[in-house]
Amino acid sequence: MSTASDRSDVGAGPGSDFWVNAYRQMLRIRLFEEQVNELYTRALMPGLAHLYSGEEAIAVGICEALTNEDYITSTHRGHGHCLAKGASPDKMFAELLGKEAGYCRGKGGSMHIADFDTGNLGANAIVGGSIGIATGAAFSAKHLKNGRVAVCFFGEGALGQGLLYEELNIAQLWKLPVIYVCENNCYNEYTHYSETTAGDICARAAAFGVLTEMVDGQDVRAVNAAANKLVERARAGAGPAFLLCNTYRYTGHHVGDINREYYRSKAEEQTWKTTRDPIQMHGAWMIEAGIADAAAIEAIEAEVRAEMKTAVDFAVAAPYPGPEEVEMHVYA
Amino acid sequence: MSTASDRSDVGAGPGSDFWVNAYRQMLRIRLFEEQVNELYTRALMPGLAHLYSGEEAIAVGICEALTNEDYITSTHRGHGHCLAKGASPDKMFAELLGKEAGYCRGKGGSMHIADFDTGNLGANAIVGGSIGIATGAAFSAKHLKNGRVAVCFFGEGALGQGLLYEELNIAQLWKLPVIYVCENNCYNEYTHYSETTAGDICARAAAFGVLTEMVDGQDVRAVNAAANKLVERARAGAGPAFLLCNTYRYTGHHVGDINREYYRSKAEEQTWKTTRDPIQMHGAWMIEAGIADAAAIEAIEAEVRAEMKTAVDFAVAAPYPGPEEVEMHVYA
Amino acid sequence: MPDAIKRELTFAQAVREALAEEMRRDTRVCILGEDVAEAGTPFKVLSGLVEEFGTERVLDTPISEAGFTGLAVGAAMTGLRPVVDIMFGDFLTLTMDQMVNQAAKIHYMSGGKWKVPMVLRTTLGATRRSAAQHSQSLHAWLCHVPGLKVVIPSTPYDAKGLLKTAIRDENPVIFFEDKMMHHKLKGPVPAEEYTIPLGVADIKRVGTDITLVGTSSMVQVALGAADLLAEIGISAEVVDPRTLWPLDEKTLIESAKKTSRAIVIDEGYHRYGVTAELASVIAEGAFYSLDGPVLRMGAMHIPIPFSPPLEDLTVATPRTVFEAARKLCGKR
Amino acid sequence: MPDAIKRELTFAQAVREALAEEMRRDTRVCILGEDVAEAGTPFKVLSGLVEEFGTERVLDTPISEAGFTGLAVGAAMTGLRPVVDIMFGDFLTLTMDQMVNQAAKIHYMSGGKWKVPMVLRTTLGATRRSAAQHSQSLHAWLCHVPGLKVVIPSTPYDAKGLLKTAIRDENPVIFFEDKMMHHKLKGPVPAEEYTIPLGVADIKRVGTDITLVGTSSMVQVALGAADLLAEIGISAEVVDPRTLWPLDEKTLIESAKKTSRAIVIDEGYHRYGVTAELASVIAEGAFYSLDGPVLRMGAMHIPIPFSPPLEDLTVATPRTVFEAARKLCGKR
Ligand SMILES: Cc1ncc(C[n+]2csc(CCOP(=O)(O)OP(=O)(O)O)c2C)c(N)n1
Ligand SMILES: Cc1ncc(C[n+]2csc(CCOP(=O)(O)OP(=O)(O)O)c2C)c(N)n1
Ligand SMILES: [Mg+2]
Ligand SMILES: [Mg+2]
Repeated sequence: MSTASDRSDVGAGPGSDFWVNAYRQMLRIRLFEEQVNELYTRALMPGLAHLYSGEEAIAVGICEALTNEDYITSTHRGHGHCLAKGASPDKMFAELLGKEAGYCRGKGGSMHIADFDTGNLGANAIVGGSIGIATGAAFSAKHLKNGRVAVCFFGEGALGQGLLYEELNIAQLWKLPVIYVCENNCYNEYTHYSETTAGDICARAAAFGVLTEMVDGQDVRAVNAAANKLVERARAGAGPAFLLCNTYRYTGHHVGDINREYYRSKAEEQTWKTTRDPIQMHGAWMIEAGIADAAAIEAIEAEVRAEMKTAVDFAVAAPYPGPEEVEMHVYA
Repeated sequence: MSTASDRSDVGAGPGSDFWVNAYRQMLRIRLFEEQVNELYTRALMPGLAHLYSGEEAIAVGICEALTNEDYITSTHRGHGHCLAKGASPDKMFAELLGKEAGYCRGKGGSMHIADFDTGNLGANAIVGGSIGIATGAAFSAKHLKNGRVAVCFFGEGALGQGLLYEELNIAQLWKLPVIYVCENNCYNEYTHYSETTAGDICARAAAFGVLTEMVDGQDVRAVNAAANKLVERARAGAGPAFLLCNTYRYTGHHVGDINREYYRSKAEEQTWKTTRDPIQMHGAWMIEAGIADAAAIEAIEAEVRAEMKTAVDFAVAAPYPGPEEVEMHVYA
Repeated sequence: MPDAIKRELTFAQAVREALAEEMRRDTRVCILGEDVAEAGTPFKVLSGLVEEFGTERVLDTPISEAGFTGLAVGAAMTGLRPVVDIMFGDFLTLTMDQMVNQAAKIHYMSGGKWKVPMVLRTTLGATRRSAAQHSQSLHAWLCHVPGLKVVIPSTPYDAKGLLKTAIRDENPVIFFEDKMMHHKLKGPVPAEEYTIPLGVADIKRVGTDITLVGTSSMVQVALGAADLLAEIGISAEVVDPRTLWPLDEKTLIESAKKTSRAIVIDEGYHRYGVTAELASVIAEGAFYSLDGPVLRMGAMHIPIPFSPPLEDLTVATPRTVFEAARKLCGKR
Repeated sequence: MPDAIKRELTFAQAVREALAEEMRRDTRVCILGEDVAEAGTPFKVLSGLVEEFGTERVLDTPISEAGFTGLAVGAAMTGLRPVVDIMFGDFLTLTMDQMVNQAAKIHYMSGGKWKVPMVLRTTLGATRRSAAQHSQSLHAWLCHVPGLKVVIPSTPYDAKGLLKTAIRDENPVIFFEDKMMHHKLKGPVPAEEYTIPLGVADIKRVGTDITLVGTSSMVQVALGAADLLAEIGISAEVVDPRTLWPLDEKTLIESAKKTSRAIVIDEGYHRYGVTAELASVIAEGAFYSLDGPVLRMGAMHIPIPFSPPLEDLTVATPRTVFEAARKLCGKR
């Protein structure tokens, strides 16, 4: 999320620091996920994980429009949201490995990382499962008049869950400050979304009277512009919004989903990766706009790589929780 | 529902017999409900019941577009649908009184009347609870290629249930022969629907690509015309439809809901009853169109009153199921 | 309960008073549900609250049980203390994902960081002629889920004291009210503030020959049976666990050890329900003191029939408990 | 099971073969679920079926558990025999209304007129590092609901024979598969057609000193414990109920009467679950033969943690069962 200094120039549109930071944030997510895949491949990570690679512009574009106090809810594919909202990779990796130093003391794992300090109400392994939680956070914000906004991230697969429509209705009736962000990465697991999604996605939200927009989810500036508008509107009390972000998942549904050709072609993947990559595109724009040069970009990458390496090493070395932990935190 | 002879003249639009029958069917529902209220007032009926009075044109207009083999699912306010689909009042009253001669041997009661012989898959006491069932019946029809159509009746309160949207999506994806009939009688229990329903009702269904129409639910001819079109279209394999019928509930949410002024005015009720009554309006039209005269209409009323009286007497006199029944029919 | 309390309240009044007091004490407490405001629920339990606290704190929702329950989870995480009203316990089916996969697990999954201080009030109990979808007692399901607490009061006094504690608890608490007790059961309730801790059983009647463990509605049944047993010289102790989780095992076991015989009576379905757990706890804990097997009396293991003579067979009565107890005590 | 069967199948293969055979035998059988077709489910249990039976009979659904389960209820009522695939048993939460308020009750509520011959296949079991929302064993809930049948096989042989019976049953049947057994457990399965009736327990190992009742995954655990017990001279009998409803009480009770001691082991949460019912049945039925209390070993009563060393503590193992049994038998 943005810091006070980043946002000082919001009036005139974000300044160059802001966009360099956005670049860095996207790269952090990409390289975080690279490490996750590596941990999986090296059999160091228990269970599975769902990588966010390819979708970085959404989490970053949105979260840079939020303050630390704003809330987000996330999904099984949640590492990107978590990082973008301000979490640190060392405690995330520790969580992924089930270590006590993790955000949830190792009890949550990849699909349940939550971070109290950055307003991350948690990843969620139930498709659509967090839509009520985000709406409730917005309800609190309105009730407590604290000016916060809640963002609910979900994949287009969650359009199949009735809960979404129940919450859209309530949020609009009560004018709650919540933004529903649909990340359409074209696939529900191993099935193309067109086989599971009838009609028009935006029309579904608009039918409830909810302000609805669609944006190129690979373009961090476009996402951020839309987010700024919708967030400010929600903060001002004008009610919820729905933002459809079109994007693509670079890798398998989860780590280990390697043989994908029965459900999508390598060519399709290649096209997205080579012509629509959010990080490449943003980097190119920064250079063109004179915000950063190739050397600066390389320096960022080196820094981020080092950061991720340190974070992974920390997590790998960290101890597991002791057996006494198992019965702790069932009740508050 | 219609008989073969009724439908012989469908090509040229329904004939006069058809409309006289429709009148009779509406009146049967009205007078059936009168008796239900009477049974309640006389403390002869266990529990509660939700009267359909005022909404008759919908059940009749729709069911007259169906064959006996077509399916319907119904709601807690289900007497009208049940009668319109062809059930006989004696077994219905018996069911309402918990008697063995009832459609469900007394085990279902008002909110669960089902009639195998007329394709009535059952009333349902869960708001929105039958939307899956109707969709599944349409799935069977398509799978078995038996040309049947399923109609799902529900109140506008069911627009709050996420299940509706899950089923609209599936029905449209799979082009199932199902018609979703939303009876908007303006109230969810004691709350005006505008307080619970954001946005635009028709847009909600249309967003899924489902063909959507709105009709005056007090006008049996308008309902029937719409139903004919949508049913034939579904039968032809063109997929589901959504029909919004605007109507009004004349009495309380349930029998015994007498003091209603805190949620709606007597004037509002009066206006609907005196200016928008489906039976009166249809009767007046029949006279005007020369289909029936006042005497014929009076004769119908006398017949129907007699029918209902006989049916009630039958039910009141009928025995309760014996104690051995209680454990029967848990499993097939 | 202190002796000689003069003031008598109905069960519904006690519930309402608990809510009103807690809402005065803590502005974070708010009520969400269908027809909870002006209508005060169909059971009229909440009448008057909206007048005192306004529609910002007593909110009529759409008919979206999953939706507003999920919203309450998020609201509870972010600073409010919502009390959700699920009209009939049968509709818990629709809230299970939000209660079980979300509310119950969030504290644990987040390693103790997020909390979900919410109450879900709902009903249980048959014999209201409401048929199979409005008569269930599904509390066993919630008891089975770690992370939830389950309160099941049997008197106005307990209801008030336990509800106040539930609202102040930091965890999701399900509060079950027998719908037949709301207006029919009156009892002493002091005007002075008091609370009752969760996890403390109450001996409703002291006895020496047999222990009757009853829950909710079945406490009165057990007391009735105890009266009948007294007539034939059998002294029955009636134990009310009051909360099923946490469970006061010790009091149950001690009583059974003292009397050497026990019957457990609950209104949930007979098999795989609450009676099984309580009977197991006693059978294990008092094994060496028991003179006979611990007997269980749940609701008949069938869907609840509508027909009154059948429905009345499904639930334990003072007479059936008396018969079972007499036999267990070896008396004719 | 006949002796000396040569052919070995994995649990997943046995399930798939049962489905394939029944689909060949009866064209009314069809499969509905997420990614069941080309992907053959994430667990690859259904691989190959869509190739043989086509997408008309093996249907990929949207992520709408309530939606397609409800659809299956209606389809079952109207002539099909759907087999629903709920990927993780944790998602049963979303289907409860359709299974409990609809499927389970329709036959009874309609007085025996409508039937719901459907199967819902789902998974149970922890230790897969899938964390709290993907590791539950919620079968106790379904067992608690009259009108449903619950099958919980422990071997490939049982899985095949019981699934075939379930598909032919006229009632809604829930079929639980331990996800860790799918590919890890192999066992003999004859090539010839066979079925296994519901309601017949199987003695997996004959013994004289103690009865170990195990379900699903816990049968192997019980057998492992029996091996360890044999080493110290304790002869354990391992009883597998195979179906929890109907329940073969007689075999359980007879075994406990014979051995005079019993432990019940199940992977559901410890409290208010399956172990309570089975223990109660035995404690009551074998009361006068028992030398010690019936012990229960469910999953720890906590949300399942992600962290491997913690997760491994939550479920019974051959070693923990061995320790409990040894103590119960009075050995050190
Ligand atoms: C209620 C529920 N149903 C099914 C699943 C299994 N599942 C996990 S991810 C997934 C696909 C989700 O697709 P989408 O929402 O588009 O998110 P993406 O994975 O593409 O980010 C499914 C079906 C689940 N976790 N929860
Ligand atoms: C899932 C569920 N929630 C709540 C109820 C209680 N209830 C019964 S009828 C009703 C209002 C229904 O309104 P609507 O759908 O408009 O039907 P109408 O009564 O107007 O015909 C409610 C809330 C219920 N039966 N089922
Ligand atoms: Mg997707
Ligand atoms: Mg209505």
